[in-house]
Amino acid sequence: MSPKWLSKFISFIFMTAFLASTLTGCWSRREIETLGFVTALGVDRTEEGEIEITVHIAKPFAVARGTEGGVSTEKGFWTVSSTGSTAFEAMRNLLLQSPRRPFYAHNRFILIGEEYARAGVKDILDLFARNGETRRLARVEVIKGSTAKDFMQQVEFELERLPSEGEEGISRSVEVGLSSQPVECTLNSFLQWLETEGMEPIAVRLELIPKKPDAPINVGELLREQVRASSKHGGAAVFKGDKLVGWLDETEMRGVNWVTGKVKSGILVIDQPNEKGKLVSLEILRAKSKFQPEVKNAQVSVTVKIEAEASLGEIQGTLDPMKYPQAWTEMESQMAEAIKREVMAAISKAKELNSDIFGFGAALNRKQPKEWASLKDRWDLEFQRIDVKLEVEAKLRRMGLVTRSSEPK
Amino acid sequence: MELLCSSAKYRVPTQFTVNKTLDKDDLLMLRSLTRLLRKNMWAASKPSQTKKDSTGGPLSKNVKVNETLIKQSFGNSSDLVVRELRVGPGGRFTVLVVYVDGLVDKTLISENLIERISDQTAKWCNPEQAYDDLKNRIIAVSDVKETGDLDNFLNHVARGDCGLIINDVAKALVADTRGWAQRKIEEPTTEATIRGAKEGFVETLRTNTSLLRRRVKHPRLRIEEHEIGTISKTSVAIAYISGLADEKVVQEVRNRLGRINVDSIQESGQIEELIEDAPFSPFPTILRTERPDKVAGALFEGRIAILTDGTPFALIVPATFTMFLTSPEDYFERTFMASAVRAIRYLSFFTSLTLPSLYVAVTTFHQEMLPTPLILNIASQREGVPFPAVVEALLMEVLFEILREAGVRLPRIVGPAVSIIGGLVIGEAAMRAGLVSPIMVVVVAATGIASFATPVFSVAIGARLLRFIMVLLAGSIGFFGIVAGLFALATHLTSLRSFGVPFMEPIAPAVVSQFKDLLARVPWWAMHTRPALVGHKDLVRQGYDQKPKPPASSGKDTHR
Amino acid sequence: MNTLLLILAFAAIAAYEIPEIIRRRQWKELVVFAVLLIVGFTMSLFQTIGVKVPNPVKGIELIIKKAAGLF
Amino acid sequence: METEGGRISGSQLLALLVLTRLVPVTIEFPLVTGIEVPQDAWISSLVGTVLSIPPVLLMVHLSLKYPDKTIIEYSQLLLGKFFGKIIGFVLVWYWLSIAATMLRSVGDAYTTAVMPETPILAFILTVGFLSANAARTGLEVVGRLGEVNMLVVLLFGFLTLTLPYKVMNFENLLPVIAKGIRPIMLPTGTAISFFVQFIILGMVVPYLNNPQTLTKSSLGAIAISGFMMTAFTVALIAVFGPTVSSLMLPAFSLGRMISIGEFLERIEIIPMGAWTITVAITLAFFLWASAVAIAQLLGLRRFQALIYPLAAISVAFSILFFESFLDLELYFKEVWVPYSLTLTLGITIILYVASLIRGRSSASEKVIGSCHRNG
Repeated sequence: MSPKWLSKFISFIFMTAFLASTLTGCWSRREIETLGFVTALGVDRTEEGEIEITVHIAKPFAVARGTEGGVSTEKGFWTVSSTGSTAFEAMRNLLLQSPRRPFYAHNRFILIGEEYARAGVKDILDLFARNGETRRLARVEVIKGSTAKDFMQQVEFELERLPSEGEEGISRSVEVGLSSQPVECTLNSFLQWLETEGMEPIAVRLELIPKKPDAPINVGELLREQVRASSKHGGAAVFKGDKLVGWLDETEMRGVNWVTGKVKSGILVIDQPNEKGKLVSLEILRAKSKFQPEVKNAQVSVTVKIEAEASLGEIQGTLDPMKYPQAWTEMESQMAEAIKREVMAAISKAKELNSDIFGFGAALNRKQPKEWASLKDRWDLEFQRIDVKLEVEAKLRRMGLVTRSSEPK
Repeated sequence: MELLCSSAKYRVPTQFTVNKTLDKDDLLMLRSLTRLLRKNMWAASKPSQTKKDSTGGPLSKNVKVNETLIKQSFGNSSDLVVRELRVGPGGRFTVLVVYVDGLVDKTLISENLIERISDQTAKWCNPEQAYDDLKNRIIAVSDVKETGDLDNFLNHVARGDCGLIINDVAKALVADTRGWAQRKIEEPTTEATIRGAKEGFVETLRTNTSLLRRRVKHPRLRIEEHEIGTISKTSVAIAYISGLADEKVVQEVRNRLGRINVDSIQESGQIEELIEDAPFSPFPTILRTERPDKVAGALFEGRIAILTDGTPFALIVPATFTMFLTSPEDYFERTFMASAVRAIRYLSFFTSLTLPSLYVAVTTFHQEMLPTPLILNIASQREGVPFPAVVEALLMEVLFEILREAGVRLPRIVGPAVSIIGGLVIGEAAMRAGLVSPIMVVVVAATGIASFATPVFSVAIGARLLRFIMVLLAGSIGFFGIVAGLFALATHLTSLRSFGVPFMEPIAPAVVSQFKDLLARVPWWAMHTRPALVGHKDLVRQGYDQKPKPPASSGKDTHR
Repeated sequence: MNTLLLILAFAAIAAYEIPEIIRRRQWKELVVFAVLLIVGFTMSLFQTIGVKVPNPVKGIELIIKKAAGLF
Repeated sequence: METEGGRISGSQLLALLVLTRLVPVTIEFPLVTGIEVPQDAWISSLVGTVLSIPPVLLMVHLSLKYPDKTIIEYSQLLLGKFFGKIIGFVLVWYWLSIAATMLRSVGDAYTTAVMPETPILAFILTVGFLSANAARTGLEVVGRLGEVNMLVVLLFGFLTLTLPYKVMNFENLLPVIAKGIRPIMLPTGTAISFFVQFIILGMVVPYLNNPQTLTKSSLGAIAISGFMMTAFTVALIAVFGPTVSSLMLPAFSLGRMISIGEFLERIEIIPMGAWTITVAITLAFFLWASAVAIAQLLGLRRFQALIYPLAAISVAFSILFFESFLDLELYFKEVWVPYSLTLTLGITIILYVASLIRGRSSASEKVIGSCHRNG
């Protein structure tokens, strides 16, 4: 061996030994089967004032399609809670109970109990924004009338093995089909709203629907057949700063979405023009809206322009729009009225809660930063007396596959 | 200088046409002259080599002495035939016919040599005249040379020429009577294509050069033949198209071949290892192929081929990385398909290099990357597997390599059986036994198949080796390890050169004009230029504006 | 352990470069190489065994703050 | 004998300069500026890009006056042996300190976001080793690596920019310059301060295939990296709104926001990998420059031998300089801008003035110089 190769060889051996000893430490290694995949996480405060974390940990062997092909009847997840004086400590304390290290990267829901939310959520959200493992795109949802722990211990869906999947599914269809819940209500947007001037955060409202209210709750041995409760999405939790101040119901929430232009679809129910006491359902096909705040003579006014298109979805009683074209225009104006009602309901609720969830202030800031600078300190007052002008243009475009409803002979 | 080179024995024997008789002194003088003139001129002039070989000296006038010398030199080998013919008026002349049985065409010898010598020698009177007559008239073989040197004579005989010695003349004639059993020209087994020529090189150099010559019918195709190996004396030919190939690179090839000092060359692989630029690289910097069309294509780009007697594998230099992922078919298939297939090849090369390591990295470090249902699926499959993912991956990869090796080495009939048993039974059983997870089996199988999609196997072998390193890196530090490995690999590959041409040539350094033949293969009418760094001698390949168009007067006129 | 690894790493660098330099008889290079390597080694060694070394960045910071104070 | 035998093309230089510039952009730009009005960060990056053209052109002009000399050589020619060498050593220090800073940011980025349990040295050492390895093979290979990887990096950069389109809200960019020019001045300075790293092109000029491409390459690099920086800032503001100023690793966080149809999720590690490659190449470039500079300062014939010791020193520096990630960020925020700006601009201006004086005092200087160069 010539000296050239010898020196290279020796240094190669040294280098390999060095790199091998530094690199094969396997510090951050976590084998996939040693992880407990957290699919939902709830936050409450115990009576002692400690923070209580509840998690759903998926059971991979029960959820995934096994090699045998059969679907097990086992429950697909495990609900476990732990406490600590901070949220991080509580999360770490889960290690005392869970044989698998809880892994939060797949957690898509941050559920907050009503009580906790009323006291302010900023502190808990800091943890999720700071940690590299958690998702910034996790949804922030607030549970109405219950603690997150109760909710998570009871909730289950017949159609999905994991409650998180069920919630995800409902959430998506509510967003797309009903437009009655906040869109993009993630940790990221929540934090943005929190920091944006002239805008208050909202979050998805969750409610438990008990199935058998009298049945005792046996944690841990729930089988698929014994589904206790499911949940209801829709509506919104309204914050002022980081504190929960109240709730919007589904209609009010759609009112907010009308203003912010996030309505995708939904059903509007109006009176049947031809027959008293009968109703017509309209399906919203397309909606466009924009709002323009303006300051004039120390009076803030907002012009909201909404254009909506709908199709006839259902007619009660007898009505043939082919024969009574005036009914068509009447339905259009009724539709505009319905939209206006929803928007006004939302605005009056927002004013009642004194929370600018529409972002009128932020829009004013974008448009007239100077005026905003003078207004922003008393925005709470200004928001109360804000003047909203609504311009709704409603159009009925289609009537479905039949023209008139069937008439009994 | 040209004359000097050719008159010494450096040139191809078949072109050896010198009328002057050369004795040993002449040769020595020439040799030293040559050495002086062309220091790096090649091969056989190596002093040690010639000295070791010199057993004889000049041929003797005495036939008996010659016969004994020849027989001694061959150590009475049983395949050496020394036939003594007594011819001429009254059998006054003795003609020795010397050949090696099995290397010669016996019909040729008996019909064109022995028969004619026996029949037509009646008028011979003295040895000198007999010798001339023999040389000029009687021997009915196209290629006849004469030599006065015993060594030279023996070398010719050992190569299948037939030697003729006449009494009282200190010279001998060697007639080219080579002919031996050889494999038919068949479709290459290692580089099959669907479209394109179906012939491949065989083990005989002459046939191979003829295959080339048939594809490049131009006098500018140069085939220089050299002899390498002090004992094996293997013929090695350099083929290039003069005017296209860079003369400097050709000279470099000559030099490197000239530096070779080994006793035997059995396969071009040995030559490859002896002349390549980066002996310790996992990737070859010389392309080997058994397809004449591939070699011809390379010649047209200005590259140089090295053909070796005794193997169907030719070497092409300078080689670039992209050539290893190119199949001749790419140039014959329709351009879109060819480009798509090429993209698939690049993808599969990358897959075969990194897929197992990506699996390991994702499952042990970056579980957040996969969608939740998939990660739960993988987790449930890993349930109960006793090894960490990295061990699992290494285990399966090693098992797979063993299977592949077993499948290749076994007889054709048994091979598939082994693959089936190995693939199905062991894989399935290992899965059921809970040793490995099903998804690991999928990963390994996909990797294996991807590695088969490389047209040139030698580069796939490089990826095969590196895959293990990548798995280890991924297992120790995750995706960062993979990135580090890829970066080190990229550094290595970009620093490689093959005969002066950067190995990663059209990619790094980026040669924009050559992107036409990188990922996408543009239609032939758009391939105006040769690769810039290889074929810079004559860059323009073809005429411009060759895009086919329908005739100008199309439409109804043509239907008349 | 860490010190050992450190020595190993620097020994690898030395074993890799020095024979090449010596073969080329580049004595000046050898001196510079050795000086740089020793500087690197001492700095790393001080950090591994925990000797406090003045931080040049703090120096720069100080200079900049002083300079900013002048204006 | 030449210390470096390789030659690089204009496009390779462009790639190297772009990568050099992209390193701070892709990992810490809006944060390090300490901007008060986050939604205006993109303006300062745009203005910074434009404002950095004159100083860079000055560097280019200066280098082109001595197209076959490195900045180390011509500074000695212009200022005399002693002062020239001082400037040379200052530059070596500058490059090594940049190398150390980059190493540290790789380590900190990985340990913060991806693998908190792994010691930072594992990352620093690996990247240091990789780039020393590349730098040792010479400028040619570094240039080629840059060329190839620039495409990869730009591709991933572009994907990172565009894939989170779902969560982007461009209203966040408004109002423009609501609080006046003052708050965006410091960030603009930061943006310029990263461009003046281009002084490294003074090392490259003699090794260019065609020195005339220098102007084009530098301007192209400014354009590409300026565009990337601005686009990144815009995307970041659109995605994160006012919270952008609180993000530790903004571009990395952008990667975390990617979520496409239940299929691609949180692929932050891939842009992170591309960024690591960028750092490795840039680091190789700086190591190469420092090694060649030292070789030329001390009259050595081979720079290769110096690469590994210099890499070891920058690894040691990277640990020594900063105690925590906070230190690193504060360094960028408070020290880096005046430090980098005064150093590079100061050197450039001094040399340029010297060259003007020299040029006037003896018109024959150039002839003598060129003879000397050829010798």
